[in-house]
Amino acid sequence: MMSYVADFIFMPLIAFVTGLGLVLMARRVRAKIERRVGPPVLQPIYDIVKLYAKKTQISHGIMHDLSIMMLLGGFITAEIFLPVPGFDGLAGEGDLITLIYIMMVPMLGLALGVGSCANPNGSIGISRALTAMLAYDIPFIIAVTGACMAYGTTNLIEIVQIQQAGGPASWGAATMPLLAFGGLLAVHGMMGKEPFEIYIAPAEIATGPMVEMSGKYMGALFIMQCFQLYTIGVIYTTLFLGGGENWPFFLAKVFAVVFISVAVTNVYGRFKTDTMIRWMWKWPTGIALAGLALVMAN
Amino acid sequence: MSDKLPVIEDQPEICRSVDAGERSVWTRVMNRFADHCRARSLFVLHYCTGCGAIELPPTITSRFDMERVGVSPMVTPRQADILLITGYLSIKTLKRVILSYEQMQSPKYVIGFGSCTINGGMYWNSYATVKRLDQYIPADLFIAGCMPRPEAVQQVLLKLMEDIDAGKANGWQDYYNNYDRYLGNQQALFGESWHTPTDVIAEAKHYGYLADGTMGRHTDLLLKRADYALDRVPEDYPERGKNERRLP
Amino acid sequence: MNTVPQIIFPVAIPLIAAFLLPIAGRCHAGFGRIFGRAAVLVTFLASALLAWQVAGAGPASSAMGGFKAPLGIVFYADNLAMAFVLLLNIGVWLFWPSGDEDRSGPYTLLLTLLGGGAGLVLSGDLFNIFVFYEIVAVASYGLAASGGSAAGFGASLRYLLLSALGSSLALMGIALVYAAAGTLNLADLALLAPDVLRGPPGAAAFLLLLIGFGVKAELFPVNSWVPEIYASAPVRVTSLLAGIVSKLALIVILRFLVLVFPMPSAYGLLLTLGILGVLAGELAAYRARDLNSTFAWSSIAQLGVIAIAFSIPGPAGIAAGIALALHHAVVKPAFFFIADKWRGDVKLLSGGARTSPLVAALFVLLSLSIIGIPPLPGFWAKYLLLDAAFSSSPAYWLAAAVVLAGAVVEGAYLFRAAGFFYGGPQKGRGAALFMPGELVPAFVLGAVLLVAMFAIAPLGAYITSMAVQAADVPAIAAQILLGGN
Amino acid sequence: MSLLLRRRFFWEEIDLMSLLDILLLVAALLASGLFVLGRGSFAGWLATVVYGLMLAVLAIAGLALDSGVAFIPSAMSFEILGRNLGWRLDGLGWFFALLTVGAAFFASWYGSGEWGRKQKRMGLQHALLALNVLAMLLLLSSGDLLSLFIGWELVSWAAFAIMTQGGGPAVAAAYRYMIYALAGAMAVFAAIMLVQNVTGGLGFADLQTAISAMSTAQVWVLFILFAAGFGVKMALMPFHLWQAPAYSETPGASSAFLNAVSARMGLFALILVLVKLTGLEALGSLAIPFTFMSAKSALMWVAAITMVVPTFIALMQTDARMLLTWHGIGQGGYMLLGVLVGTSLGTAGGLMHVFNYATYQAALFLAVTAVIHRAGTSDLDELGGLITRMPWTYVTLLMGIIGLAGLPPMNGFVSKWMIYKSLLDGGQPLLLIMAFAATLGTILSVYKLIHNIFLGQLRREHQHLKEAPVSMVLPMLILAGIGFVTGFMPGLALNITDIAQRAIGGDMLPHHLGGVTLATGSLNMLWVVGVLIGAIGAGALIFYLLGNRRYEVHQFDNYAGGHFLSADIRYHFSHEFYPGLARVIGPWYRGSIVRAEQGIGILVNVAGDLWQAVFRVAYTPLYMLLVVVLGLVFTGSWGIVP
Amino acid sequence: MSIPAKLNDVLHEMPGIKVRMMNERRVRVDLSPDTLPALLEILKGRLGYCHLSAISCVDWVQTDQFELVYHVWSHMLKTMVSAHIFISRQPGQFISVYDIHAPAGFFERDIHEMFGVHFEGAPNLNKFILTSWGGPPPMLKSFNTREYVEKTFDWVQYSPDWLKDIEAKGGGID
Repeated sequence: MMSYVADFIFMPLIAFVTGLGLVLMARRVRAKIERRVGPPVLQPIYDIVKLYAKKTQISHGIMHDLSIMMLLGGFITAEIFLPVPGFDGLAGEGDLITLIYIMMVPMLGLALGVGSCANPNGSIGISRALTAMLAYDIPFIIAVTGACMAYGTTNLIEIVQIQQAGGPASWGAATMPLLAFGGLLAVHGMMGKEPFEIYIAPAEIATGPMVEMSGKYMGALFIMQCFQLYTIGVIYTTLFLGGGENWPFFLAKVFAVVFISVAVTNVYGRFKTDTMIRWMWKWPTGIALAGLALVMAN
Repeated sequence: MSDKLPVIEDQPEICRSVDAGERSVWTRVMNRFADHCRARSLFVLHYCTGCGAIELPPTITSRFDMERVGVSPMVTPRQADILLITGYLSIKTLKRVILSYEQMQSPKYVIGFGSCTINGGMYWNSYATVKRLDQYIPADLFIAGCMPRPEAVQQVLLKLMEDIDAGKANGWQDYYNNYDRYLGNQQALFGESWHTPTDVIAEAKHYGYLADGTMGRHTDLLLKRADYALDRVPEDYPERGKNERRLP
Repeated sequence: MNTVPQIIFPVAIPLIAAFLLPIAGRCHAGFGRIFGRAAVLVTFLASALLAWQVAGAGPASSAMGGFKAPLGIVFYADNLAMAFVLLLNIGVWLFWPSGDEDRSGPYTLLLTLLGGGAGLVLSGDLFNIFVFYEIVAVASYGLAASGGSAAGFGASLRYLLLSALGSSLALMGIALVYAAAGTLNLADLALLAPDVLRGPPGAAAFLLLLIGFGVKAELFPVNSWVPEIYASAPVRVTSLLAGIVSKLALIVILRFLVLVFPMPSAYGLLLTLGILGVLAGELAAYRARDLNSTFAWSSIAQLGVIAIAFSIPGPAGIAAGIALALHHAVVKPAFFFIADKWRGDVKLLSGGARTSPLVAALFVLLSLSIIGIPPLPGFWAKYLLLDAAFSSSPAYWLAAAVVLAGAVVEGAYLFRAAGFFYGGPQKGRGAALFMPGELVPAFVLGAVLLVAMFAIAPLGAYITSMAVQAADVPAIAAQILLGGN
Repeated sequence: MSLLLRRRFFWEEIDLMSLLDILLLVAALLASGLFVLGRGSFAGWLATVVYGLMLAVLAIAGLALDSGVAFIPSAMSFEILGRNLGWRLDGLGWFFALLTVGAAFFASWYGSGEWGRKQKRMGLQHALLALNVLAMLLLLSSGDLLSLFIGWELVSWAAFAIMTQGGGPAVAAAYRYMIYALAGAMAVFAAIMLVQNVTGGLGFADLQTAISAMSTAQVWVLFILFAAGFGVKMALMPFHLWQAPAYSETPGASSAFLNAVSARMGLFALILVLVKLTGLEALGSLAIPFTFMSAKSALMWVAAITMVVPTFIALMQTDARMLLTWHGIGQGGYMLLGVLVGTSLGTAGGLMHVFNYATYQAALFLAVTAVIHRAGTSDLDELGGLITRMPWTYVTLLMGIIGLAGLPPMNGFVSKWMIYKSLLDGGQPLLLIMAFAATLGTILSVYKLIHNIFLGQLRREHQHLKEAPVSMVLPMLILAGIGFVTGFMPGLALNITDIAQRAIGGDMLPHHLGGVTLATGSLNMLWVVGVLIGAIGAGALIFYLLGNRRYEVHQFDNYAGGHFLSADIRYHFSHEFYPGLARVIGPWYRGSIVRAEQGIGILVNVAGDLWQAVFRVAYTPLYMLLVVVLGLVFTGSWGIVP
Repeated sequence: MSIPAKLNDVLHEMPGIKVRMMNERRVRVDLSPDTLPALLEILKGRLGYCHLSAISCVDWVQTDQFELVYHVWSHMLKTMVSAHIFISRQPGQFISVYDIHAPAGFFERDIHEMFGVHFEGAPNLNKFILTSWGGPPPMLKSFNTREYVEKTFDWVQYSPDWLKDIEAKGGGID
């Protein structure tokens, strides 16, 4: 039991710090694309501290507060089950399927909290967010199934060891290119970036779920964004890019995954919900299914 | 009619309001750090009330890029810190402005763009526009000019950041401390039955900003009429008149 | 078992009583009714005595006047025959018209029906069977018309025409058999049949006999009279005809099949008619709108099922047929009694369960039994049928499938009606209220059904032994030929 | 089997023979007793206490079964028409009996509270519930095929009786159910007779010998008849139309019972006949020509489709009860899929899903009935914002939907995880993807359920609603609590499914209190749920320590683009909750199966008219002549053919 | 530039009408109030003047009259006819032309709110823009906005020293 205490404390912190870096990178890349200077280095921290330092905190009921706790709790649990170089955490106790389900707990928590705010914009935002989840999770699951079929196990530690056994040649992306590419498109959807940002559409539904979030509630959502980018990046790296041999190489891969998505996002407009579903169920699903067929063939 | 107010010279310099009792070093350090962060992360509410809204895009996009200093636009009053009143305010728009102001989370700051918010501007003699913004909601800073250029907007934001850093931008406390005065002016304009869904007095009580100016003659009117309970809707709720019928 | 004079009594007593009744009736009005009931009681006692003897000492037979086989009239009584004679007596007693009309007409006809029916089942001679069949037919025309309504007259006239044509065909069949075999005694025929009636003439003879006797047994092509008669005849006559008399005709056909025409084409023919009967009955009943015609069609279907059962060679088929016949004889009359009071479109009967809950409960009990729901006897009868069907050739598997599908359709229309009784709102005049007296026979039959539920094992054993006895051709032949002194 | 008592003491003295008899006797006495004195209000409480006793008897029986006894025989056996009928309770039957009596316990407890006093004929409902339990116990403890069929008929007719208690529309739904059930029963009857035709007997052993003795064509017919017959009750895909209206029209408490357990009788029979007696290898060997599918994989695909399609139909429902019953059909697909995978993990997953489903579906239905009891309607477009008025019902519904959606803290997740893992290890990726799509569909529709009822704007007419009475809230919470406890410590439920799995045969699943540790990836719910609760605690710490004190505002202090919100505007977003999804999958709902069902109905009507027309022929002589000529031709031809 | 022929002879059919060509695409017509609906009817029916672009009102306080101007466009002749009528200020009554041109409903409601002219038969003359205005119709010349503003609002007496010396030199606002 004691050996885990270090993991419990450090893994979420590492995730938070890396997350801040990822958010900063995202805003800087957006600024550079718009020929702007971009925010200072500590801007994400300033935002979060300012939100937590708000003098008045508006709440819409006990469920609104509980959802914030579920949000942070869910992601902290997800971080603990994500193996990173140096810390294996509880990856042995719960495998990849458990991790995918634990990532749904914060989404459900957010949905319940926004629902209890009794704001129509929030409800429409959550309905679109859940529809988007349905859209991007199917190609993602096909990619994950294919990967697990190829590796023969769902224990994340073993998956990382299998990929590191033969160096970059035995990486998921190398052995299963189609699955990796399908997975990447799905992961782009999971991050809620521009083409698939229908549920935070500021112009239409006033930032959807975040409409009644203010002060420390909004701060928690900013933290969630950091955790979300980090978690998705690490899952993709673990599955297809050979996981973390050492920290610098691992961080480079995670930043690379998020960079691809962030670079793409600022060039696109926003898909409508049904266009998004049709796109997600056509291209990434098709590619992933082809990859799955290949995996099942041999 | 509303009683005439004595002429007030410039806003006196209010030194940073000391919280109740002597505070420990820890809270002072934390407050100092909080003010530091508040100054560097400001969310501007996209509230384009008048003709000045066109000045905002250049200040935020690549030419003047306010994100360098941490200012970024936000959609709803809940998440915003700065409320920009860009130009003239008709009486109907002022109702929405007051509603949005009260929905904002304090510490919140109001910046009045252009002379319309200072003294009426070119609509000074119109029956439909409001002449002085700071009578109805506490305005921290004004920018003179009949629509100031983005450089002026940039300067006012930097000035606001200095005030926040120094802990001086406390207009929002004034709204709590002297709510009765503000409410009196508002009721003078909109009528006795005027009230917003936000219960400012309860909020002030909750966070300890009750001063002698908070409750008064006008708030008694408010408490009599406004029923924040859910089932009763006051008859003459703004724009909720019975004759609101669509053309056949 | 040696010749027993009592074998004649079940036939003789009712006929004599039928003859004396008008005379007795003339000298004292009420006397006719009491005399009739007394006669039936006496016949019942005689047949019970005979049945007890037959059960004890095995089948009895006697040649009238000592004439030997080819010429004489032979009576043959075994358990199967005696069972149905007893059933007929009980039926006539139960459905004895309770009305106060003092005309002696219906009573005499009933007594002739009783005598003729007993004779039909007991006689061992082909022509003798034909004669008693005519007596029964004539009695049933009269009874069917005794309702006194114009529709009743019209229906019974058409029924008479159909039945007469059928009888003439049966006569042609008997002539064919006589021409081929030279004798009309069933036992003789049983011995001669394998070589004489093998070819097409045998098949043609069987067809003619089948159609002739099929009219009364409600077999498929010739049962178009059923809906009209049962709709217009008085309820007691309907239940008598539907419940018991049609079974007697089927027993006769069974005798032919077992003794005279044991060839596959005969079994095939009866099977096809049975399947078509089931299909016709069930689907038509599904479309029927009022209760009475629903039960008329359903009796056609049930008779089709019994025909299928009898068409299965071997004692298993016969046992299933007997079980189904007895069960139908108990259930169908009760149904008709309910239909008698609840006339008109089923939709108008909504709320029946509120006016008379007991009758609705009886209706549900009877429906459950006729569909074949386990604890009730209907299920065991159907179980015997399926047991027999599935253990013989695949053609019978198709028949079993049709019977099961028929059960589903049966459930559909019976519970559609039950749905109106229980679920429908009380609109229109709703179902009429039952007077206590009117439903005594129905509740008696319901009670019989419930009692039978617990006595399945002994009943089953008795029926299977009766079937084995009926299927044992050489023993029958020996009994009739040797014992008939 | 570490947890349950290991020491052998009192149950050895009790003569095992009488355990099953006690159970059946008590059930029969309760059913008849309630029919007689059902009027009194104490009838409900009496029934609840008796169900408690029956649970105790079953627990003792469980102890016996767990320590190696093959089955618990019963003195009751008959010899009818040359066949003997016997009753005995084996592990599989015991598992389902436990669920049945448990569900009845909670249903009657709920019914005897204030909800029951408001019903018209609650006494009759209690009696019919007891009748249902008796029928199910008879089915579950059947010793041979004939008693299995008798039990099957009794169960379907008892369910029919309890369904008609709902009044007008319920009777119509029950009538439709009855036709499906009758068709299914007749198919099973034919199958049993087929077995008897081959082997001459009707015992379970005869079925096994029959399978080996039969030709493949006959085995195919037997498989289809059994699968279709039992599939009707389990609402497998083509025969599923009756279940949703029938189970949602039944009055509250009994519909919770029906939903939790009644459809699982079909699964029991399927497992008993197809998995235990014929065995999965035999099913696997039945290859469909020209395809690499076998009978087993065909049934698995039917189960998979039954998982996905009803879930997305549930998504489009606007009535809370219909939504839940459509999910019931979907979850049935999960259980069957788990059992059919064949590995011990899959079977354990399938059986545990039966247990989990019973707990959270009953809790969900009791919660929705509480909402109907208070708000008067279960239409999702008429409700909203009840969280402030009915918090405990909200908690139950929340735990229920987390279980139904299969998310970590609740037990639904464990069984779904085991089914997914077995599908992954069993090499069935497409089925896994369909299972996951069904889970996503469930998450979407359950959120719509809880959002439209409890979250969002509270309507003016629901201002003065009170929480449901204690007699209704307590059973709900206990059921949800069971769901959480078995989710936190799945070992408890796995011990129970062990007994059932041992009865089915095949290898046992090594498991511990927290879950399963396998070479290819393990699950330890003690850690998963423990860390989740710890992390939520950390989130709470961050929430309460860091920011300023929270200030609760009423629902009209809300951002609406500068508009002044008030009670007379209805701005709750609930009608057609997923418009984007509806635009994409809307056209896929063509209701083809509904039209097929109507087609059969029309066919029967037309055939009926045809036959009636045949009988209205008036001119008899010509008709008779025609018949004779036809007959002669028929016999003539038959005669020639030897 | 002359009035299109068709328009010219139609206009001259009307008694007591004064026609003047303002520019090549705009004709001014002056007529008595009670003949206006007839004119609009004819213009719309025969010449395609189906687009009523505006009704404007001028408050002649000296002659105590309101001047109502109906601007009607024809896409066929591509010209605009402005019909000017004068009604007396006291009763401020006129008939509504809503049944001829539907947009008139809004224009009449606006004029009613701003000038107080009552149009019989107008579908809806409720408060239109100034929903919370309690005072007299504000656009009337008789309404002194300056005095109202002075009475309702007050000013920042902002007099920094740089302004004082400007006023000293005779500049400043008033």
